[in-house]
Amino acid sequence: MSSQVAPPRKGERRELDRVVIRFAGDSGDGMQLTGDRFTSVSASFGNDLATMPDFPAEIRAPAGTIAGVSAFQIHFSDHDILTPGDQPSVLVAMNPAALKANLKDLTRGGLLIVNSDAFEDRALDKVGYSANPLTDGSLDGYQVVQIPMTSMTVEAVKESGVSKKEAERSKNMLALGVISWMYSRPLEPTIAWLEKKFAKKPQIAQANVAALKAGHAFGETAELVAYEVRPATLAPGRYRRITGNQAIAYGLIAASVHAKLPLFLGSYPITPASDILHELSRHKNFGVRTVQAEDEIAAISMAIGASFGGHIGVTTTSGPGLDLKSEALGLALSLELPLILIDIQRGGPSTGLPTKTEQSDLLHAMYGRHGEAPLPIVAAYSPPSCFWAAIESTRLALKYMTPVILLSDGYLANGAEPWRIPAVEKLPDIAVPFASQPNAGEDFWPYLRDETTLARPWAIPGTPGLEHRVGGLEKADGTGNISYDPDNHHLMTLLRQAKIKAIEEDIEPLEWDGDEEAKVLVLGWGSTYGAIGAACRRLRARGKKVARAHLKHLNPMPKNTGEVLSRFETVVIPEMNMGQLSKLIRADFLIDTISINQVKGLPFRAGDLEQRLLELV
Amino acid sequence: MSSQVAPPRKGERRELDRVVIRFAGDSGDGMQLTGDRFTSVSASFGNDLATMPDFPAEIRAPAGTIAGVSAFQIHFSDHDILTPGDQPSVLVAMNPAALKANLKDLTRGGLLIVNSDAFEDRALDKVGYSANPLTDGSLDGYQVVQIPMTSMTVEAVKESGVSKKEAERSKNMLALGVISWMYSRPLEPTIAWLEKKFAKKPQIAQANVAALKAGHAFGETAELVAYEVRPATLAPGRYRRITGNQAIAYGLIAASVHAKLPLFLGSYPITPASDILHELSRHKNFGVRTVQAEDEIAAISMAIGASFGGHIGVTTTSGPGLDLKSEALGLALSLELPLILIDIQRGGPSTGLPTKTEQSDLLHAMYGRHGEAPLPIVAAYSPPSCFWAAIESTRLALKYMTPVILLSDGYLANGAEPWRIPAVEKLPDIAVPFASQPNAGEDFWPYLRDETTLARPWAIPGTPGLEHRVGGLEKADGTGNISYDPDNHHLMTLLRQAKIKAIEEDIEPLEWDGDEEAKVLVLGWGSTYGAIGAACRRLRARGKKVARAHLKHLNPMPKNTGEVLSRFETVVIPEMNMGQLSKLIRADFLIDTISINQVKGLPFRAGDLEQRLLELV
Amino acid sequence: MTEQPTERGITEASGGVATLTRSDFVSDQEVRWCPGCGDYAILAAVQGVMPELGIPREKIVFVSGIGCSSRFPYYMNTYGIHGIHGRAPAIATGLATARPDLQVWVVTGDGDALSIGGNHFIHALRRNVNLKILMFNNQIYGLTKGQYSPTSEKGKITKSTPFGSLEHPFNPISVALGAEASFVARTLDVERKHLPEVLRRAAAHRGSAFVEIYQNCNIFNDGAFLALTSKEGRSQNRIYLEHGKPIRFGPNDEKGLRMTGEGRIEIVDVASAGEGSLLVHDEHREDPALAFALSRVADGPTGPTPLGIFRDVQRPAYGDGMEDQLRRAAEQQGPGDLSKLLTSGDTWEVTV
Amino acid sequence: MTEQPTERGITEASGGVATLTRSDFVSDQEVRWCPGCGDYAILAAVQGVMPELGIPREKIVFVSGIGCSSRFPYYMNTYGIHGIHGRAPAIATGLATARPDLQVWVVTGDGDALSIGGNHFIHALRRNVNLKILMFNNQIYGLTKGQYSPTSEKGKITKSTPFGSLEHPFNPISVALGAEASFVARTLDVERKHLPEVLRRAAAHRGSAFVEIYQNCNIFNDGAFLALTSKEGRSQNRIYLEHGKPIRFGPNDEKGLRMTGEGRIEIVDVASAGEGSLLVHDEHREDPALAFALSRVADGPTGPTPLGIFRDVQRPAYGDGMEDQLRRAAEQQGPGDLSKLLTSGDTWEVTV
Ligand SMILES: Cc1ncc(C[n+]2csc(CCOP(=O)(O)OP(=O)(O)O)c2C)c(N)n1
Ligand SMILES: Cc1ncc(C[n+]2csc(CCOP(=O)(O)OP(=O)(O)O)c2C)c(N)n1
Ligand code: SF4
Ligand code: SF4
Ligand SMILES: [Mg+2]
Ligand SMILES: [Mg+2]
Repeated sequence: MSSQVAPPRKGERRELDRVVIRFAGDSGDGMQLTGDRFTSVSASFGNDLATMPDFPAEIRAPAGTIAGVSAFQIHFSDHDILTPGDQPSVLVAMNPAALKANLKDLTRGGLLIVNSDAFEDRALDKVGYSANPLTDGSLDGYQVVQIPMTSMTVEAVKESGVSKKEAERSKNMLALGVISWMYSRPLEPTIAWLEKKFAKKPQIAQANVAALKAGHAFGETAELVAYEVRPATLAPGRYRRITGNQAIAYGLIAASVHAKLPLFLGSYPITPASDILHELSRHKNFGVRTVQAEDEIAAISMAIGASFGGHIGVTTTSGPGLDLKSEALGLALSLELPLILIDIQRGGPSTGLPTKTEQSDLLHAMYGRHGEAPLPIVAAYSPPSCFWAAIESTRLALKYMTPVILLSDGYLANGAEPWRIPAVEKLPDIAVPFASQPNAGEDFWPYLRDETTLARPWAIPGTPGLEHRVGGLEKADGTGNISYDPDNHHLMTLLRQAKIKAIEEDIEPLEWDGDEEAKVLVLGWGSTYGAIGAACRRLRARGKKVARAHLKHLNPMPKNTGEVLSRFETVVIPEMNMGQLSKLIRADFLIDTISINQVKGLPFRAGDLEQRLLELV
Repeated sequence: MSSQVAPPRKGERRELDRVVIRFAGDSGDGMQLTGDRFTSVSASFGNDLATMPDFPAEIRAPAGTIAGVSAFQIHFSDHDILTPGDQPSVLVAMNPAALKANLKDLTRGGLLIVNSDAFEDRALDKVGYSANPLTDGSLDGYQVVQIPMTSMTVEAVKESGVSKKEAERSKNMLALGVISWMYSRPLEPTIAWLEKKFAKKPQIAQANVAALKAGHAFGETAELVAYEVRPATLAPGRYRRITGNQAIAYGLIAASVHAKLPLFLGSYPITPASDILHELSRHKNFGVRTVQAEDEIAAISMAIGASFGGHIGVTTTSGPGLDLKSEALGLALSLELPLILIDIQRGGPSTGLPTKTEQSDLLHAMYGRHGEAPLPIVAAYSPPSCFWAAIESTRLALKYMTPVILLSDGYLANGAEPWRIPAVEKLPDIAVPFASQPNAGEDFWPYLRDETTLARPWAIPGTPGLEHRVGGLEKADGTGNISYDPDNHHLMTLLRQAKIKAIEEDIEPLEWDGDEEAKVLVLGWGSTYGAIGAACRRLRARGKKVARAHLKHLNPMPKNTGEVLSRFETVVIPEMNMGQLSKLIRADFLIDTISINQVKGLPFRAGDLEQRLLELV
Repeated sequence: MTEQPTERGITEASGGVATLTRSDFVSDQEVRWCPGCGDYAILAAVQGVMPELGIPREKIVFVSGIGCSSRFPYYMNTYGIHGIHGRAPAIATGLATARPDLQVWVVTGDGDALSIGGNHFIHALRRNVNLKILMFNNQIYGLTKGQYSPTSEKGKITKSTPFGSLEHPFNPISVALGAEASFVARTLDVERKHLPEVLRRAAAHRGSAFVEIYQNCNIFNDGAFLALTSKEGRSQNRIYLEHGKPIRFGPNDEKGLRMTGEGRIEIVDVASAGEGSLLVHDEHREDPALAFALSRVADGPTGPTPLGIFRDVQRPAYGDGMEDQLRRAAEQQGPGDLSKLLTSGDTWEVTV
Repeated sequence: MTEQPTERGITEASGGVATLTRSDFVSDQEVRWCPGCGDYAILAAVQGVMPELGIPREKIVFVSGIGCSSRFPYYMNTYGIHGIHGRAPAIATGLATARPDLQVWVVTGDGDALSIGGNHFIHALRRNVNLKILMFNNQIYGLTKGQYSPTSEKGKITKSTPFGSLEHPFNPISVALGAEASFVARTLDVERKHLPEVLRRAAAHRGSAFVEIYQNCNIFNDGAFLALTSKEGRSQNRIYLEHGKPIRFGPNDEKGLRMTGEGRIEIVDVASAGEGSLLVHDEHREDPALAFALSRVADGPTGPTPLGIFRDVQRPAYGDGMEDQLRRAAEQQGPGDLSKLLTSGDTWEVTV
């Protein structure tokens, strides 16, 4: 791995094609912000990149403890990359806890930058270091750069006249300055950003800027090795970074605009889905209504009410909330109203690992309702793809008058990647007409279906002459009146199923890439997209023949899925669960799939996947 | 079919091997009671039999309407039978609505006994008869026996001195009297029963007895054909009739007695599960605690609390309630506490067809929880088998410290069959020990598992020294402390799965019967047991070679399932859903199963199944 | 698209209110309640009041949960949703918040509203969502054939409590007041005048209007309200609350209610106590304490029981506040501009 | 099976109550709340009171839902269940009903108890299940990092309400009283004496004891209770309710509460109004109207706010009633006989 650097000679300048840096410190040390600033600069500089925050568990742990460590990892390069990187080649550790929690991930021989001031005895004890790792030789395998960040910062920000406490809080900027120098990043954007952010507190701004510059100067005077990572050649256009949750919120707003329908979100806060509620509640000028409901059942019920009223009803949640929405989801399905249920998957079962990622809600999404209750399932596969997934889910919901489940997960939700901002006018027009007049002679039949889509008409309150009642009891085909007729129930069951199945005609076919002669197909869905891609790339680099395909629609699957799978001798399915997609593929296509399962609350490492796949190709 | 009787000559006596009678009338006409009395007498007479009530939808419809018709069907014979019969060969219709609603089912040439008094114009109009079917020749294809039941009854009960209204209400007894004569049933048991029931109202008793006798006398004097159906040769022993819901209640009480643990039911009323709550709440002298909770979530949560306290926690429900219990079920699974969730399946999705039967909750039971959350699933297959299912579910829950789902359905719940009462001392001892002392040196580790069952110890409050906390967050293997460790989460996921999988070693293997050389296996689960059995029997009678097997454990399936299935070229799976067991079999065994699906809210008719299977064998 | 949805996605209604009659609100569905059920009278009253409201049919929606009472929407020739058990207030909250131009009615039962639906019920009241909530209280689960409900008296023998219920019942008026309800009333299915009048008042209230309607279930709980419906009881036990009037009742108004210095309401003989000492009803009292005290005059409909409007105060309706925020946001930030949104924050250009 | 479960399936406890100390109730788990969180003080108070109760550790169970507050059970060296969000009262109801020999405590938050858990909360109170319910009210969702809760003041700016919340908050004391609670109290996390005293009273109450504890979330809602905790506020705004005493407050008890003839409670100057006119607190008043009126003296902790026990009346606890029915059933029908049960009703013999 090119990021595996040999100990460099002083003053030397090296070129790298990619670097993985992890900033780690106490929850209070501002590591997320530090990483964010560095990412921003690298992005504008033109590198491709992917980032992954690693928050501590929901509740703040006491300062200086392992549980309290907060980290941010960025992978940037001169070519397109797919993941935030397996192992950092550079680790910035602001205290002993951060070192202890993250050292195991640092590549051997990697660069380790530590805040030596933080390594006094009490801090060491707190995390069970009997001896000081900076002096006991246990770090010999790495290039260690010790910087007394705290004291240097305090020194540097004197003029600003901020309190000592305030001063020390700027040490993350000092660390950023050092790294900026090492990777030849300009300071200006960050300085501008700081001055804007602390416009009201010029002292604070001044202090942070001073710390930033001090770090940069230190790098220069201490003659740390400087590296260069050239810009990547990305498709031309305007870019921004975006997280999965932000992309979902923007996608929903875009869908609302392009459907010419107002957006209504009913949601109950839950990690890691809450940020979608937070983001959407900020855009009231788009006519977006957000209600923080009393619970998940109310949240989806409210969305159903809004959909009946002609709005795009949306509800967002995570695992436990998905459980609670099951019954109301069945109602939406029986009422045949458009609804988008967004599930940001997290570690289960039960409360599980709320802040960690997993893909274990797929079969629940497929079958987690009583009765025969099929609905479309769309899965995002990268942070930016969440934008597409939101629009696609809305398109299907409106066109087929059905609830749709959009699956994302904790990794996509919080991870960020550069996103080429689409031209608004290029976005699809997904508007559908409301019913405006009787469709059965004088009468209006709410369940008289469209021949092609099998969708029922959407007649909203306020439309004279179309007054009608809908409910969860079985309905007579056409009239929609309550019906206990056995044959009608069978027919309606078939119709509800046929309506969803027919969607396979209306979605992109499954694409695969790789060597024509490849015997092995690596099939994935959701957030494993990047890791699978990177692993396959490495296998090809090793001269192995392998193909890969990624499902973006889980129900129905693209029409050509069976045909694609049948081209290969072996279908390998890596999943962050115990093999849920495998179950579906096996049942539908009778293929003896090979599963690669990891249920650790963490995304696959491309390297691990590469190793696992090596045994198979 | 022997029940296909040719028009008989007066005074003649005929022998039949089986008869299917349907009593149909208005909700107020007491048809359920009439059928029940006839069943009771036939049972004591020694016939084998199966019955099926057909209630109107939940809400009472106005008198005399189709929606208000209530019917009861009994199939009795001189040999063992498996279903309540496809089509009645005898139909008793108390009014025009009953005739209109049920005539289509009567076998051609069948016997039709009508209450001619009820066929006046208003009643005919109400159900849209333009002409009187008794006179317009539309019934020519049947043997019609017209009896002015209402007036005859009023006449007959004069002495008793009851009001005219009361008198008319006895006409169901007159009908029973007629049928009793035709099928040579003694009146004494019913007379005794009436006198007991109305001990406090001798007049009413007298009236009913008079009506009964009058009906019997009418049969004789009118020289209706009399039939005889000999007793069946059943295994010796004491018998009773039992419905599925009653059998579940008794099974739970038996399990409680044989586990030496008190039973706790948390339930919220829902059709068709409510009767289990009703039945269990009557047996407080067994120490059975029943709580009618505020909703389904509370109901299962209460059961979890009781299980933590050392009781057998049970919760009963139907589809919509199963949805609501998903999240708490996941908690029970994560806490690894014993719990029995009983789902009486009904027509879905959503509110669906509350009073009708269906098998469409299987996949929901398998996968209807977020995260990787496997648990055992047991399925009853006949009304009496519900007794076994309840004990078996409890055995697994206690031995493996896991929630278990027991699946029954509306047909089993209300259907009744003779049940050979088991000897109490022959029932299995399913007691398990509570933890009583530390298991890790000085300490107690709530997740230190038993090597063989992988069950965790059950330490209940009140046990000194074993104080411990459990919760829904991921737990460290052994200690049970909260753990965010990635490898531990993977390990715990594997352990939870392995624990359930291992149960395959501890359940009866899958049995199959039929011809050694059969190429086709008919595989079923749940309430299709009788219909599949009858259909296969008929196929064999036609000289066809066919085998059948029935799954009583759906998860895990018996260890030999794959081996059994592999013996056959074709596996056909009839289900009252769109192919849910098929999905499981296909995924697990990669067998291209053939599905026979019916989603009509009604059980399969053996005859229909026979026809469908004929195309395949 | 034959008809363009307006900004708010609502095809404009004809608006013009042709004068309607009762029959305009009768749907074509066969009514399916037991003969003699109190629900019939309530249906008739509601259908009778509708035309007076001057709201076009298409702007009215009835939302219900599950239960006998919840079949109600099928019989109203308006828009309607027969929802799932207990969730009607939540479904209606979404609809009323999305569509403040509609008049949304919720029809529910004592089990639907107070058992499984209790949480949505109290939150709808707290938020003061613009809903008219009619709770048919028959003190039993009718549709599931007769189990006790949260309003059934303690000791009640039902299918699920053969030895008698152990549960202390809710007083629905007290629950609503404890949940910050802005309009709270009680009436009776058999009240030919009072019931429609209360419905009118509820319809006129902007915000959540809760109406408890005692309803006789003649099949599973017949006579539950005899203390108020028997010839004797009617005159003895109905206490009509009238705003601004001293609270009197009895065949000849000879009895009255008085508030003691310890804040206890007692029944007094007007003659001896003197009319001046009687409690004067005040529907509009900000503080709900008086209404609450009145709700405790009768723990159940077994003796003298207040009927009428306990409380009617103004508080911004939830949906209106939402409209307000949307309008102000649009004014301050300008109407939403999608490309401006997508390009907000740090962006950079990549050129070839 | 080393130890036979007794009839009721409960391995008999040592019973003998060795005198315990605070440390006996401290578990080995590292406490994981933000430094400065009010939860620490409550934990200390509870651990401090436990030994006084004379109940062996193994007979005590703490049940919680989800939230910062709900981590509580992990820190108590007793039996404990960290449940799911909002369901603690239901889980605890099952446990307390199955095991009336235990003392069951519920620890919950304002979101856990009043938002998602509202229905179970009001039903537990109505049934009077033998539970001690401690609700840590920080008027915010702490664990999910700062959204408003059902007790947050209207207009509150949070992550989910950047333009201010539109929701009128619950008054938890009023909700509890409207739900028929038999014991209702309020105290403060920083109350070193009052908090433990209220806990003792709750522990002594057989039935549902609800205690609202104002708790400061210094990360997401710091200072929410300043009106009661600031040096100034402490003396001006804490109204201590004491049974049988006229209700007075203020630095020198110069202010008091008086009940008007219209059932309104007003704050008066004692000197001018005269002590005799003051409202005398009565915890044991059957009718909850007085307690309710007191709960309305302060809509939120922003001005003079009553603290202490609003209500404490006796009503049979749900679980005890259940035991009763079981005992009587066993007496009347005799202990359950399985084969008698199975052979009940119509049976017949088949012989060969
Ligand atoms: C989730 C769910 N649980 C339970 C039921 C069964 N159920 C239907 S209505 C009802 C209670 C009806 O009582 P109430 O609300 O008082 O209405 P009523 O029939 O008395 O008018 C119940 C328990 C259901 N349909 N759905
Ligand atoms: C079913 C479900 N929905 C949502 C969540 C997310 N969640 C956890 S705690 C919480 C609210 C916490 O607020 P509160 O009850 O006031 O407790 P606090 O953290 O303030 O002590 C929420 C919304 C969850 N864990 N489970
Ligand atoms: S069961 Fe009772 S409430 Fe239901 S329709 Fe019949 S009478 Fe009315
Ligand atoms: S977030 Fe608030 S409530 Fe939660 S632990 Fe921190 S300070 Fe306490
Ligand atoms: Mg009711
Ligand atoms: Mg809180």
